[in-house]
Amino acid sequence: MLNYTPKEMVEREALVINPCKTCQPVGALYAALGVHGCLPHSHGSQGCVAFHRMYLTRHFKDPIQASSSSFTEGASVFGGGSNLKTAVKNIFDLYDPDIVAVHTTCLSETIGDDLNALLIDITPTLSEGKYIVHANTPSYFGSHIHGFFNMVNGFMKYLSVSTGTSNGKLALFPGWLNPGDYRELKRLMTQMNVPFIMLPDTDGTVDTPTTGEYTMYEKGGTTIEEIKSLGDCKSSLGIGLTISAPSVGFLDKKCKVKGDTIPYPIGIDATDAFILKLQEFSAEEVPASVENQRGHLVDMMVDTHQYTYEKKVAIYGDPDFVIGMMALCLELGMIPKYCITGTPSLTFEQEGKSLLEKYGVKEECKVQAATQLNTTTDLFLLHQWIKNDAVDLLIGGTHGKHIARAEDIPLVRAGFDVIDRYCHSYFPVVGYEGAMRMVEKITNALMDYQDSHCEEKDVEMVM
Amino acid sequence: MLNYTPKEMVEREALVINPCKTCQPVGALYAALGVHGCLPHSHGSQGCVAFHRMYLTRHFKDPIQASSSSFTEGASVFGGGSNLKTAVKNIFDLYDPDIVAVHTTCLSETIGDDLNALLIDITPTLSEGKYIVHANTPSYFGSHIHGFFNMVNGFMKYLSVSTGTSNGKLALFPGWLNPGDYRELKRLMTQMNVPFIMLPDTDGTVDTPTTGEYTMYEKGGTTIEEIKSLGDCKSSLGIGLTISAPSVGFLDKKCKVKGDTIPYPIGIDATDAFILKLQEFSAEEVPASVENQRGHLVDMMVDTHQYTYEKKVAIYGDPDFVIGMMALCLELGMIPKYCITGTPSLTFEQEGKSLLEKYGVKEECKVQAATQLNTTTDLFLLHQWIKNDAVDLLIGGTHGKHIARAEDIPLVRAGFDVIDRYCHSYFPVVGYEGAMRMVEKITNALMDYQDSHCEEKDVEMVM
Amino acid sequence: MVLHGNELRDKVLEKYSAKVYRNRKQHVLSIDPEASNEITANVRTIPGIITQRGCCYAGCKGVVLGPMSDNAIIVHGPIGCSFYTWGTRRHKQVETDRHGEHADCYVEYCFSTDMQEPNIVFGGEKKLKKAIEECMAIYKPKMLSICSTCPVGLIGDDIHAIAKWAREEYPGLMCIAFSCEGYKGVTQSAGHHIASNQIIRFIVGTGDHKPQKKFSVNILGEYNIGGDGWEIERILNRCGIEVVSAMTGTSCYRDMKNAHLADLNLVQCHRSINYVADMMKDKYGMDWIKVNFIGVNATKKSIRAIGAYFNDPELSARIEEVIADEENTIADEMEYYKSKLKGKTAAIYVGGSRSHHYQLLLQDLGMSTVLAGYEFAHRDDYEGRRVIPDIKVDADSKNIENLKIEADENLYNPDRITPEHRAELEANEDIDLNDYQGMYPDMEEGSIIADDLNHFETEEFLKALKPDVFFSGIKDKFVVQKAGMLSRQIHSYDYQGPYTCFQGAARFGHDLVMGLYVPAWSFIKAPWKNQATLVGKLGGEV
Amino acid sequence: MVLHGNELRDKVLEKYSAKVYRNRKQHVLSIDPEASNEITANVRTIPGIITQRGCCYAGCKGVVLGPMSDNAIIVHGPIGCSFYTWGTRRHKQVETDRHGEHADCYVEYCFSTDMQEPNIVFGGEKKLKKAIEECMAIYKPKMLSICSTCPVGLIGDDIHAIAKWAREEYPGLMCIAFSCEGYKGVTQSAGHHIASNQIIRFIVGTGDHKPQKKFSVNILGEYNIGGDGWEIERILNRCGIEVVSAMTGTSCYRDMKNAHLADLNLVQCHRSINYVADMMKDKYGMDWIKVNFIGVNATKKSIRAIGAYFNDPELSARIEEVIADEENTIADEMEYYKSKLKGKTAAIYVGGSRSHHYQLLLQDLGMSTVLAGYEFAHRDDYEGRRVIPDIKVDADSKNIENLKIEADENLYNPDRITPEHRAELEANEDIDLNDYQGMYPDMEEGSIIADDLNHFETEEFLKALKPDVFFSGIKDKFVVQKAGMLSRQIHSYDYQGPYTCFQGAARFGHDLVMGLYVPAWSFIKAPWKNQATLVGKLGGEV
Repeated sequence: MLNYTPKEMVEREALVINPCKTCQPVGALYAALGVHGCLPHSHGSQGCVAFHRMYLTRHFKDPIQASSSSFTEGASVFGGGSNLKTAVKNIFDLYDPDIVAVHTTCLSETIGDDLNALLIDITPTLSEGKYIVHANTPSYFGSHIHGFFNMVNGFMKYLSVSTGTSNGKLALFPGWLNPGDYRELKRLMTQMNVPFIMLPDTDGTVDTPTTGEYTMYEKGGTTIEEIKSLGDCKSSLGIGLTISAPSVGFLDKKCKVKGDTIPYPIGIDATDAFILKLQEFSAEEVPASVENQRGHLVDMMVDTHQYTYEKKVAIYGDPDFVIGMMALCLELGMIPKYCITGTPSLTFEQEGKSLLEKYGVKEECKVQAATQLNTTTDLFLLHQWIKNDAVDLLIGGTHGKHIARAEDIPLVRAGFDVIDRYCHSYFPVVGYEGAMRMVEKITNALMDYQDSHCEEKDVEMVM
Repeated sequence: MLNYTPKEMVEREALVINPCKTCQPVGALYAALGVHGCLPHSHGSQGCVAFHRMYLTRHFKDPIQASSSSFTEGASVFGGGSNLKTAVKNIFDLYDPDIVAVHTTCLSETIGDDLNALLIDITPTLSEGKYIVHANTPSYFGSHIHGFFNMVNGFMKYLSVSTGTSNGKLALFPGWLNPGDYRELKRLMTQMNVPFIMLPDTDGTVDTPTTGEYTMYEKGGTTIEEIKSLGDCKSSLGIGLTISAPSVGFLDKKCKVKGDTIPYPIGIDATDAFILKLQEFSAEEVPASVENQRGHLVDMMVDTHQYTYEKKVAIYGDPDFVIGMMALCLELGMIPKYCITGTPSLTFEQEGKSLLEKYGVKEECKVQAATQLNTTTDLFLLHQWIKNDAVDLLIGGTHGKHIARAEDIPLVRAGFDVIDRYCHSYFPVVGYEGAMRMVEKITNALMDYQDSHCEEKDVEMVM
Repeated sequence: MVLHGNELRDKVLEKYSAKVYRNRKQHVLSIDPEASNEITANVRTIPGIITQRGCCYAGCKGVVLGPMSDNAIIVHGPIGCSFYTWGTRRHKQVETDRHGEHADCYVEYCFSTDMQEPNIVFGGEKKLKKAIEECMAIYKPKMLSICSTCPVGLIGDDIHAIAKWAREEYPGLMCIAFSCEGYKGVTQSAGHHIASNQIIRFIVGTGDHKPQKKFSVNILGEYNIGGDGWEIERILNRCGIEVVSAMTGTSCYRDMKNAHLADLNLVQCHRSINYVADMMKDKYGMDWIKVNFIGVNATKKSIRAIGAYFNDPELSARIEEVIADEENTIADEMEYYKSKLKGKTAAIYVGGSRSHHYQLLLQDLGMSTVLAGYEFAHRDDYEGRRVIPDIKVDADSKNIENLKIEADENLYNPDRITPEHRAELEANEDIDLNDYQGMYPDMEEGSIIADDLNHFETEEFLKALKPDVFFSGIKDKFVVQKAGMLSRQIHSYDYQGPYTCFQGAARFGHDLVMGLYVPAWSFIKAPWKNQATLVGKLGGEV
Repeated sequence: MVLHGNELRDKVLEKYSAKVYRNRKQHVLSIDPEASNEITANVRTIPGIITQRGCCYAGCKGVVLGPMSDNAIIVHGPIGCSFYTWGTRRHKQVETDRHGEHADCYVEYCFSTDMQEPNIVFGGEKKLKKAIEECMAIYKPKMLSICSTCPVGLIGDDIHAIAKWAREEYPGLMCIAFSCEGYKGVTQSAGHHIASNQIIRFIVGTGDHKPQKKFSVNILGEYNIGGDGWEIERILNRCGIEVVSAMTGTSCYRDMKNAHLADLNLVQCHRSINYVADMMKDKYGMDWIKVNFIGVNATKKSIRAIGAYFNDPELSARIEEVIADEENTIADEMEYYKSKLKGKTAAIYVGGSRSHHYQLLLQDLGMSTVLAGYEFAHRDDYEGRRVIPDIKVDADSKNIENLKIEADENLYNPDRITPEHRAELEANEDIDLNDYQGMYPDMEEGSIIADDLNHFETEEFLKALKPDVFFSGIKDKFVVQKAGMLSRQIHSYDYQGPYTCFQGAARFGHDLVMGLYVPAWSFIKAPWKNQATLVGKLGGEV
C-alpha cells in the first residue's frame, strides 16, 4: 500500500501527488444542486460533467443530474456559444427546469467564451418564469471551493435584488456541507426562532427518499423566490471563512445587506458562536432543548476525554472543514498534528494557528494550505509527515484510506468526499448533534484500535 | 483470549459460563429510575445495590442513585422489616424523593419478608404527597427483564386508578431501552399527534446534561400523576413481547384499559407496525416528516444491501432487543445465524422462528432462549457455535467483546450493557432514525473489516 | 397498450423537438431481421442532452493507460481530470515479478502538474519538466506517461518534445506523451485510439522475452475490472496457455514490450482494440480471434476456439478437462441462480463490449435482454466488421490519428499456422478469425438498440419495458433505483467481481439474485400508503 | 464563611436526624494533633443511607480470589453476583509458565450455578456438584473455588462438604469453598478475611519450589489493578529480588503454594492483609514490613526498607542504582506535572489502603489532601496497629472466623535474620517491621477523615472543601463530574495505569494533568448563560 512513498522528505514544486482538492466546476455543480428546480450545466467538453456527476454520485449515492455543452474540437477552436444556445434550448424542451445554472470549465475559459454576453443573448429566449445564471469557474484557479462560492454568487448576481423592504430574515451562507448538515442548521435556526433564507440547501435534493418514484427536481433546495429575496434580508451570516466570506461580501456589495462570517459550527465552541449569532439576530432566549443538547455534548466530552487527550490526529480536506475538525479535536484535548488543505486559502493557516495558540498546544503542529505558487500540499506530503512522526488518527475523506491502511491508523471518514461508505450524508457533523456524533465516532475509532491492537492481557472489559 | 473454550460442543445443565442475563433487582432499579423524583431502594444486603449502581453507571456513565436496607447477618435471620422502616425514614429525611420504589433481592425473598405487609405499615408514616411502592424481584427467577416489568407493574399496582373518565391518552410501555430510544419514541408519538403516558422514561434521568450543577432528581421521568392517570388511558400499547406484555395485561386487569403488544420498533417493519398502531390511535395521516425519514431508511437499505446480504450475524442480549435486531438484520438480507438470550422467554423462540420463515431463510439458524430448567444459554455456548461455524458480525453488548477478539469478528455494540464505549445511550436504535443509525454501524463494521482484512490488491477506493 | 419495437422507439422519441428527433432516431432502432438495421454511432452528442458519455482523456488515461501497473502517469493540466481518474475504474493491479524483473504498481498514486493560471497564460512546459524531474527523483519509474487535458492542446505545450527530452535525460526511461485532450473525438473511443497508437509505436516489439510455454497469447481489450483478467489468466494457465501480455488490464510496460512474441491475440473488447489487433497482424503477422469470457457458454466457445487455432490434440484434451471441471464446480450454484432468474429481463447500457457480452451470460441464467446500447461504440460494434468500409468518418473523428503500419522487417512472422489450417479456421463458423460480427446477431427481434442512450431515453424506455434490472454505470444507477428498479453497475461491477469465465458467471448470478431478492425492495411503499386501510380505520374510529 | 475542621464536620452532619447524627459523628473527624482522634470503623451502615460499600462476597470473590489466574471460581447462587464480578476489577492477569508448570488464566470466564427457584426451595447442592463436574470436564483447572451468595447460607447448602467431595473425586484438584454470603460482616472486609483464611488453610505451605534468587519476597495486599503489581515486580526484579507470590494480584494457585518459602512478606494493603502477614509470621516465622509503592518517595522508602531488611551491601548498592535510574527517567515529566499540579487539593475515598497511599503520591506532585476516608477499613487502618487490642468486636463481625494459627512443625523458621539485625530494624524509624502506623500520621491538621463516606456527605464536603479532584469509584464519579469537578476512579484507575513505583507515578501525574486541564471543563457553562450579554444585546436590539 503506497509502497513507493519514501520517508525521506522530498522537495516538490510542480508535481502534485494524491491531491487534496479538485477543480472549480464540480463545486459550482454542487452549489447549483442546492437550488430548487435547477439543472446545473457545464460549459465544456462532456467528459467534465461525466466526472463531476460520478464524483458527487459516489459521495451521495443519489442521482446527480447535470448537462453539458458537449464541446468537440470544432467548438474548442471556434468558441462554444452555439453549443450553449443549442444546449439551453434542448434543456428547457426536454428537462423543463425552472433555472439553468451554467458554469465554465478550463476549456471554455481558455478559449475565452464570454458567458456574460452569451447569457444576454440567451435570456430573452427563455419562457416566462424560467431563468439562466452563470459563474466563471476556471479549473486552473483555486479549487472546488472557489467553484462553489462563485456559483452561489452567480445566483445572487442574476437574481438577488434589494426592493427596499426588509423581509426580516437572516441570509445564511452555509458553505459546502452534507444534506444532514443543512437539515441540522435549519433545525437550529428554527429552534432559535430565526427566520432565514439559506443558499444553497441540498437537503431534499441529493438525499432523496426511495419511494418508487423518481423525479428530476425533488422537493428540496433554495427557491428562486428566496434567492431573489436575499437582497431584502436584514443581515447575512456566512459560515466558513474561506467558502462563505465571498458571498457575504457579494451580497453586501450588491444589495447592501451587511453580514459576518464565522467558522463552520463544528465542535462546541464554533456551535456556541453560531447560536450566539442567531441569538443576536432573534434577541430571544436560547431554548431549553438547545441547551439540553449542548449539555449532553459537554457530558460526552468530559466522560470520554481520556481516550482523546493528547491523541495526535491528522486532518485533511476542505479548509473550513479542516478548521472545524481542528477546533473539535482541540476541544477534546487532541493534538491536531497535521492539518492540510489543497485549497488555496488566505485565512486557513492563520485560523489554524490561532486555534493552536488558544489551546496552548506545545507540540509542533503543521497547518498548511496550498498556495497559487506551490500547490503541492497534498496527501503525499501528509503521508511523508506521518511516516516521520506518526499520528493516532486520521480524519478526512476516502482518499486518505490508503495512508490509513499503509500505516495502520484508524480513519474517521468525514468531509468530502466519502466515496467508500454509505449513510454519512444523512447525518450532521455541524451543531451539537454533529459534534456528539463526531465524539462518538472519534472515541469509537480510538477505542476499537486499542481493543484490537493491545496485548491480550490489556484488553479491558470496562472502559 | 478465551483460550479454554473448546470447539467440541459440551453438554451443560448446571454451569452457566459467561451469562447473557443478570438478576431481577437491577431491572427493577432501572425501571424506577424512569419515574420522576423516585429513589429506587434495594431491600437486601448493601452489596446488591452497589453492584447494580456500578452496572448501570458503567453503561450510562451517569450518576445512578439507589439506597439499600443494608442487611446484616442479624437482619437475615430475623427479617428485614425494621431495616426497611429505618431506611424509609432516613431516605425521606435526607434525600427527599417524591417516591421510593422498593424491590426485593434473593436475600429478602429467601427469608420471606412480606413487603405488602411492611408497606401497609410504612405508608401511613409518610408525609403528604410522598409515596412508596414495591415489587417482588427474586433473583432466582427470570432475569433483569422480569425485574423491570415487575417494577413497572409495582408502580401501577400502588398508583394507577381508573376514575371512569378517559384522559384520551395512549399508555405506552416502552420496555427497557436507552434514553435516546425513549426520546425517539416520544418524538414519533408527538409527530403522529398521539397523546401518551409512557412508563418508564429515563430520558433526562440517566443522561443528564453536564452543566456544573448536580441534582438528585433531574427533570426527566414519568410523573406520579401520569402513573396514576394510566388507569384512565384510552388504550395501551406495549412494545417488546417479553418485557411489556405483562404490563399491558396488568393495566387491563387492574383498570380495564385494553391494549396490545408489538415487538420493539427496531428495523423498518417493526417501526411501520408501531406507526400503524399510532395511526390507528390518532386516526390521522402519517406526516411527511415521518414518511421522508422512512424513505431515507429505505434508500440506505437499497444502497447498502450488497455489503450486508447473506452476511451471517450472531445476536445476543435481551429477548426483545434480539428479536428487534434479528428483524433488522433480516431486512438487510443478513442471516441471523445465532440468536440467544439468557432471559427465559415464552415467546422468543417462536418470534424468532416466525421471522426466519417470513424471510425464507434456508440456512439453519439457532434461536435459543434459556429456560427455567436449563439456563445454560450463554455466551460460552454462543462462542462454541461460532467456533464450529463462524459468523461475519456480532451484535450485542460489551460482554461479547472477548469472542469478537478471539475470533476476529467485528462487534457492533448495542443493547445492554455497553460498558466499554461512550455516547451510545444518547442515540436511538428504535424508529427509522435508530434503524438508519444501525444500518450505518453495521455496514461500517463490515466494510471496515473488509478494508483491513482483504489483500492489498483488493482494497477498494470506491465502495 | 404496451408498445414494443419501433413503435415504442417512436413513442419515446416523439417527445423530442424535431431537430433532436431527427438525430436520435438514427441512434435508436428495434432489431428487424428484414431490415438493414443500420445505426448511427460514434458521432457527437447533442449539447444539452444529458449523456453518460465521457471524453477522450477518460478513454486514454482512464481506460487504456490507467491499468498499467508500472506506468507513472502524469496528467498535464488543471487538477480535476487527474483527481477523477485516481485509483482507476477498478482495473485491479498489483506489483509483480517476471523474467527476474520487478514491476512496481502505481495505481494508488495520482500525479498532476495541477496547472495554474500563469501556466495557462505563459505555457506549462517548464512545470511539466519539473514535475517529471520530481517524479523521477521519487519513483524512478521505467515508464512515464504524459497525458494532456483540454487547455494544453489549446495553449500549445509540446508534450511530445518533452517526452523526447525525458527519454534522453533519463536513459532507460520509456517516456511517452499522449495528446488526449477531452474535446477530441466524440467519446472515450478517441482516447483509446490515441493510447493504443502510442503503445504500438513505442512499446510493443521492444522486448525480447520469449514465452516459456508452448502456446501463448495476448489478451486485448481486457481491463481486469474486479479481477476479470486474473480469472481469465487462471483458466488459460490451467489449459497450459501462457498470457504474454494483456492490453491493458493485468499488464504492465515490462510485459507489453514482449506482446509481439505471443502466438495469437485474443480480442475481448471491440473497435478500439481490434484496431490494435489489426495493427499487430500487419506489423508482426499475428492472427487474432474474437473471444468472450463473459458467460459460461461464451467462455467455452472462446477456449475451444483457441484450442482449434493451436490445433494440438493434447491442448484440446486439456481444455475439455478444464471446462468439465470448472463447469462442475459451479453447476449447483448456476442451477439455483437460474431457478431464481429464469424469465427475467434486462436492459444493458455500457461503454463498449459488455453490452453485448453480458447478454450471453444473462442467457446462461435464463434471462433475456430487451434493450442494449453502447456508450462509445462504432457502427461495426453493432453491425459487424463487414460495414467498416462503409463507415463515413466525420470531422470530429478524422483528426484522430490512424497509424500507417508496415510489416516489421525483423519481427514479421505470418507463418504461425499453416495456410491449410488457416483455411480450415476461416471456414469454421464457431471461430471468428480476425473478425467480429457485432452485437446484432445475438439479439432477438424487436429488442431495442440505443446508441448513446441518454437520461431521458433511459427513463422512458425503462418505464415502458419494465426490465427487472438495468445494467449501467453509477451516473444512472440511482435514478433507476429511486424508481424501484435494480440497477447494477457493469462499469465497475458495484465493487464486486470478477465475473469472467465459470466462477465469475456464478458470482454474477449470485450478485444478481442478491440485488433482485434483497428484502429492501419490499419496503419501498409505506404500509399506510394503502389508503384503504386508513380510510377504513377512519371510518371505524371517527 | 469558609468552615473547616470540626466546624465543617458539624455543619455537614447537622442536617442529619439526631439518630443518624449520633452515628455518623463517630465516623467523621478532623485531624487534631491534640486529640485522640479515635474513629469508629468497620460497623454497619445505617439502612437507607446511600453508602458506596459493597458486601462480603465482593471482598472474597471480587477482590481476593478474582485475581488468581488459575483459579476457576464457581459462584453458587442466583446469576447476578457472578455476573457483576465478571472480568474482575481490572486485576490484570495472563497465563504464565513457571517451574515448568503452566498456569491457565480464567479471568475472562464467569461461572455460576445460576440457582433457580427450585434450587432455593429444595436445595442447590446437586446443581453445584453437577456444575463442578461440567467445569472439570471443560477446563480441568488445578484450583476450583466455590463462593456462596446470600441465599446459600440461608438454605444451608453445605459447600464445604461438596468441596471435600470434589477434592476426593478429582485427585490433584484443590477445591476450596468460601462461605462469603453478602450479608456477612458489614463490608467487603469480611470477605477478605474469609478468603484469606482459606488461602492460609489450604494453599500456602503446600508447595516446595524454593525461590531461585538470593532474596525473595511475597507481596501481600497488591491486586495488580491496571498492572500495578507487574510494575512492582519489574522494579524488584531489577534490584535482584524475586517475588515468590503476590496475594493476590499477579499471582496464581501454582505460586501461592510456595509463598511460605519466601524470605519476607511485603504488605502493601491494610487490615485484611496484614492479618495474613501475621498468620504467616506465626506459622512460618516470616517477618513482614509495611511497604507502599504508590508515590516516588514512598517507593524509594519501601525498597530501601527491603534492602535494610536483607542487609546486603551489594543489594543495597543495586537498589540505589535502580532508584537513581528510574528517578532519572521520569524526572522531566514529574517536574512538568508538578508545575501543573502544585498547590492543588484532593479528596480521596476508596476501599482500603489507597486513601492513604495516594496522599503520598499527591505530595510528590505538590498537592495536598483535604479529605480522606476508607470504605471498609478497621480502626487500625486509620490509627495504627497499636489500637488493635482496644477494638471492640461487635455482633456483625464476631462471626467472621479468626483462624487459630500455630507454628508449622516442619516449616516454621524464625531465623531468617539474626536477632541483632531484627533489633536494629525495630529501632529504625524508616522501617515498619511487622507494624503499620495508620493513615493519621501522614495527614495535616484540620483535614477531614470520613469513614464510610456516603453520598450526602460527599456532596456536602466537596461543596465546602472544593478540592480540585475527588478520587473515588464509579458510583460517585459522575455525581461529582456533573457538578463540574474532576473525579478519577482510584478503584479501577479509570481503565489506565499502572500507577505504582516511578513510571507509574509519572503516569498518574499525566492522567491527573489530563483530567484537570482537558478543555471540556471550560465549556460547562453555555456562553449565553452570561445573562449580561443577552440583556445588553436585547437592550440594543429591541
